Amino acid sequence: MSEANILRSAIKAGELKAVDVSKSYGASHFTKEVVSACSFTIERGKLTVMIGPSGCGKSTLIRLLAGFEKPTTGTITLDGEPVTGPARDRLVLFQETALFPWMTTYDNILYGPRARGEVTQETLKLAEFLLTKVGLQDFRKKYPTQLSGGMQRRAELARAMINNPRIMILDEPFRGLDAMTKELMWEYYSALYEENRRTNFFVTTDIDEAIFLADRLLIMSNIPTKVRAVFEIDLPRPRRLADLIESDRSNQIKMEALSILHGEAMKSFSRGSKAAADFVDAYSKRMAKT
Amino acid sequence: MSAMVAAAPPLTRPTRGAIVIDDVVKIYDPDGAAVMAVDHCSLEIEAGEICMIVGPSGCGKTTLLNAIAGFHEITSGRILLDGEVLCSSEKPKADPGSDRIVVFQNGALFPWKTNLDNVAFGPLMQGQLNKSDALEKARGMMADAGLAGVEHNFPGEVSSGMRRRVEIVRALMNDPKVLLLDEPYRALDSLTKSVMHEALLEIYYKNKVTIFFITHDLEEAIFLGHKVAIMTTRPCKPKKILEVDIPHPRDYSVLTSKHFRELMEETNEAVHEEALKAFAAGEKEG
Amino acid sequence: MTARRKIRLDSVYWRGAISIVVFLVLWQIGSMSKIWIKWEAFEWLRDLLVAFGVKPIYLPWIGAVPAPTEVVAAWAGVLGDPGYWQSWYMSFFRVAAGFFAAMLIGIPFGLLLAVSRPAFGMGFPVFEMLRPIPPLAWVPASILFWPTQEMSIAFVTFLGAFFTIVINVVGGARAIDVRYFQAARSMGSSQSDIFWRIILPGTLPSIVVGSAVGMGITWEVVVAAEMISGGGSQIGGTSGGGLGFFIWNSYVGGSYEQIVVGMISIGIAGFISSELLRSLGKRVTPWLRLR
Amino acid sequence: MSGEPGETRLAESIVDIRGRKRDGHVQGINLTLYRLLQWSRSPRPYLMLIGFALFLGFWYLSVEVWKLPRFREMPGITDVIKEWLSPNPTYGLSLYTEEYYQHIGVSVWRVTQAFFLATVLGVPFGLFLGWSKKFKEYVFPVFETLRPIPILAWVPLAIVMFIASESAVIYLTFLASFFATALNTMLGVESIDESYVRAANCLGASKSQVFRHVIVPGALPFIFTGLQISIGVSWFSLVAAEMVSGQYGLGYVINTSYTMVRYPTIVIGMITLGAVGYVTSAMVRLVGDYLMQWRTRELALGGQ
Repeated sequence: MSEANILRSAIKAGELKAVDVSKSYGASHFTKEVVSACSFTIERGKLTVMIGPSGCGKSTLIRLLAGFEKPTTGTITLDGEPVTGPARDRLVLFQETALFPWMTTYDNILYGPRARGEVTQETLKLAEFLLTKVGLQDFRKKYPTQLSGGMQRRAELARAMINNPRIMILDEPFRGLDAMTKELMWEYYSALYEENRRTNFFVTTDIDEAIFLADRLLIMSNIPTKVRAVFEIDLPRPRRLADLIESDRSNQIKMEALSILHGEAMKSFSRGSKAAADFVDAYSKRMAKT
Repeated sequence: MSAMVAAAPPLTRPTRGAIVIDDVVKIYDPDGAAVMAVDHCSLEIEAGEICMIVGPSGCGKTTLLNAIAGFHEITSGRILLDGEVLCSSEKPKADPGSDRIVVFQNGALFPWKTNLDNVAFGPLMQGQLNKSDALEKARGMMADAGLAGVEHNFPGEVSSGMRRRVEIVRALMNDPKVLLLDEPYRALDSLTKSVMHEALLEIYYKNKVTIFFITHDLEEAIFLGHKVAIMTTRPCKPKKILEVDIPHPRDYSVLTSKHFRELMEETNEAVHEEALKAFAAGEKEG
Repeated sequence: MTARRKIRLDSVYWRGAISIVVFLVLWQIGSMSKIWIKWEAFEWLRDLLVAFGVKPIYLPWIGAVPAPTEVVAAWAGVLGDPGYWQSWYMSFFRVAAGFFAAMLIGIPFGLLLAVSRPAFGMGFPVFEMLRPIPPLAWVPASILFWPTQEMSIAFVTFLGAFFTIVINVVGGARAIDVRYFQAARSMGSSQSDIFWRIILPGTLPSIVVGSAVGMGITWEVVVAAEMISGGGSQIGGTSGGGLGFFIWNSYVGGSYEQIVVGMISIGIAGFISSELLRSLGKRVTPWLRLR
Repeated sequence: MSGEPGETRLAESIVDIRGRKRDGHVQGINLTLYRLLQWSRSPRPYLMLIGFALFLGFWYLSVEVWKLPRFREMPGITDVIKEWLSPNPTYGLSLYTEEYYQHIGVSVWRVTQAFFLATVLGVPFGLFLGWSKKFKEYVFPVFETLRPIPILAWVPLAIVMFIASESAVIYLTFLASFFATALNTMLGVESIDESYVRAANCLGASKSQVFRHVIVPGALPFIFTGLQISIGVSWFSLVAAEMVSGQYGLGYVINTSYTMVRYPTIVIGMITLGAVGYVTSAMVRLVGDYLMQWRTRELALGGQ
């Protein structure tokens, strides 16, 4: 059986459910609510994208889903079992790379299996397959600092996939990349998803990225964040950037989503200092037009 | 931001700030191995035009900018500003001056000066204005660009979007002929970026300065530019020049217009090709 | 190597050499001032010195220092004497003993403070209270406490390096980004995994920096301890040997040239040991080198 | 082991989404009050007390109660405290005696002179080392050959050079500080991002204006790191110098109280040295924070 089939057959895509989860920090009169009564489902085998103005509490939500922090109220379950802490079935790709700088690419990828003592012949073959899959076969001995931004992201994808998580969580992973590499990574990542159909939860502030990747789009409100709107993106797969630009359906979704997003972004601006009012001014002019 | 865009006077092109890049070559020799960064590049930018330079990372776009600004030498060829020779094979290094001001990628506002002192820095240094006049003018320009209220904060205390605008205002305080922008909005998230684009156009319509703008983002290039030069991967030279015939003043609705999408398709192919070449060559991030 | 580049490198080398030669020449002239200051051409200089209330027998400060030629002559003389090399060995031995003890105890202690919150809560404030006390202030207490003079010197050198190493290790370990722990934990690492494969390698660069600075301080302390215990002050018992004592002995014996010989020898010894440490540090952290 | 999520997140979320300060100073005071509240409720102060209790307890038990070998000869904690606090101490040195403050005064005055001299000479020297390549190429090699020589190896030569032992002590303390200050100032200048200098050139600043408005403020953080090290190092070499050739000062006190078998005074001298050293370096840090307002505010924003 080729490694690709081993990988595909081993995948047990999970379903992550959040039921009116909320999170606040601090104590006494200094509390600050970041997530309030937020409920949503990340369906099995679907690529769900969450979009919201930057600083609206998305990263806090990711830390709750990954189990690094506990919600103040509400529950999070993966395939029915409650999420108690970080585990291999929910792996996170952070905004900045978390490749271990002191390990070569190969050691980074094999970290998970080695940590759990599950290194078999098959794992090594899988590692080889993943290395070639992400195009880093002749960069195995390099250290992360010697790789470009795009390569680091792909190495991290390989490091996560070898642990075969039931759900992959990505927090604006392509944010630091330049626009061109970013677009290439979109196509690369969505092809990877289409091949394995693992449950993916992708967070971003870029509307084009969201529409290109998503089966289902969650639009989040301003801080304290909750689900403001849900869009089913019924664009055909496999998705190509060229057809995204032409298709009227995707542009129509984009305009609808943008109008809600601007509404939310405006709320976060209007509460700031005088200078923020000018941002609102710029937005209101645009809203008047579209 | 106070003047409504629609009411802005019809756009007249200024007579200064025309740049001619004539057959420029630049060869680096990091520890001996001669690397050609710019390969016989020729490009003409009219006075008051927004010229966008698009190319994959590490392809030598910044080298061109550094040559115009006078930070680096060129190996051969000429660069002219309004007909005067900035640099040529005889005088390989142009001398920096306040007629060509650079806005850097990671920003270069002096973190130890308040935003107001930063903006007033240029005229103060050149002794054009005394302290109180300079601060007065700076306060006016900052208010004009929607930055009233953050004069006495330090750059580290305001958002990155706002820092960008303070830096552009600092440049415009010296009434330059050319603004050289090196991927100024790269680190911003796309919602803030869309606001920055409008703010830049707003300032451009009021100050009529030539803009030499380096970016990776094709959409940003076509939305802002009169002219878009798509560069090859290293060594860089213009591969395709696109005249963007969308009338100014522009605003965000342009993005969803049919004509804009046609322009995107036309250039997307060329840009994609270069990106793949750079991607395959495993170029370390520029 | 293009020609332009080669000249660049040479000129940096030449400029360095010229500046050292000029320094030596000035030093030579200054030290010989005992002779030329008496010539009538420098009559004005003598009046000037008198005006400043300085006896015009030589230039102030530099005049008292032996000239480079005298130092070289003294050094040639000393090279044959086994006592000189013996003091090199003694000093190196003491530095090595104090330094490795500081590494053996300091690194685990630093990691313990960084890893366990209660240990940090209890240990760090006491550590911070003792740290400002200069190591040499411990000499009398150390001589009181330890039976032999050798052990008391080793203890003080140990202290010198210990505080620096611990501070760097604690700082390095606590500066490791929380993302690495989260990533490791979600891939199923146990606590010992996290210690050996995240905390330790993550702290390695700070350990290297801490040890380099610590090495410098051990040399400072050894020299002083040898001087003080070697009769540098009334505390002194028998001669402890070592370069510090060699210098003090030369001073007491009145041969000032040997003082400078001793000083340069210690300078070279210190330089060699920190170079050794730096190359070891590079080999231990390959990922830093390939920035 | 992960960072305290609550506190740093809170500092971020209190400050507006785009990093803008919410409503100025009122926020600052509440924040520090709040941090104090958090600190008192967390286990940290109690652990600290346990730590000190263990250390002092061990000292007391080992010397005075269990009388362990080697520890027996050491001065016990009770003798030290009794000596330190008694109006007429057996060995003439306590909080009430005038001589105690004389020694402190002499030591502090010597460190201040040396530190001031090292700063006035070291900072400009470091700035020029970092600013002009040629100057560095000529001067730095000599600087680097002298630096590895341990400061205390200079003691005999200093005594020979400076007939008066007072100036010998000052010279030694100065030397230690000078190397630390000059080196860190140079590193500071070299750490300044190239684009600041270029931006200043673009804006028409002349070479000297760039030096004043970019190089000096830009190097300030490193300069103060250097000054912190320098004050520490100056105490380090002052003690040794005073031990070998001083008539007054804390180093001299520690040294003579050993030879005159006044053991508790040794410990008093050590503790005083530690305290005075701590206070002087804290002062350097305060001056640094004051001069670098922009850094302190930036760090506060980041929740430090």
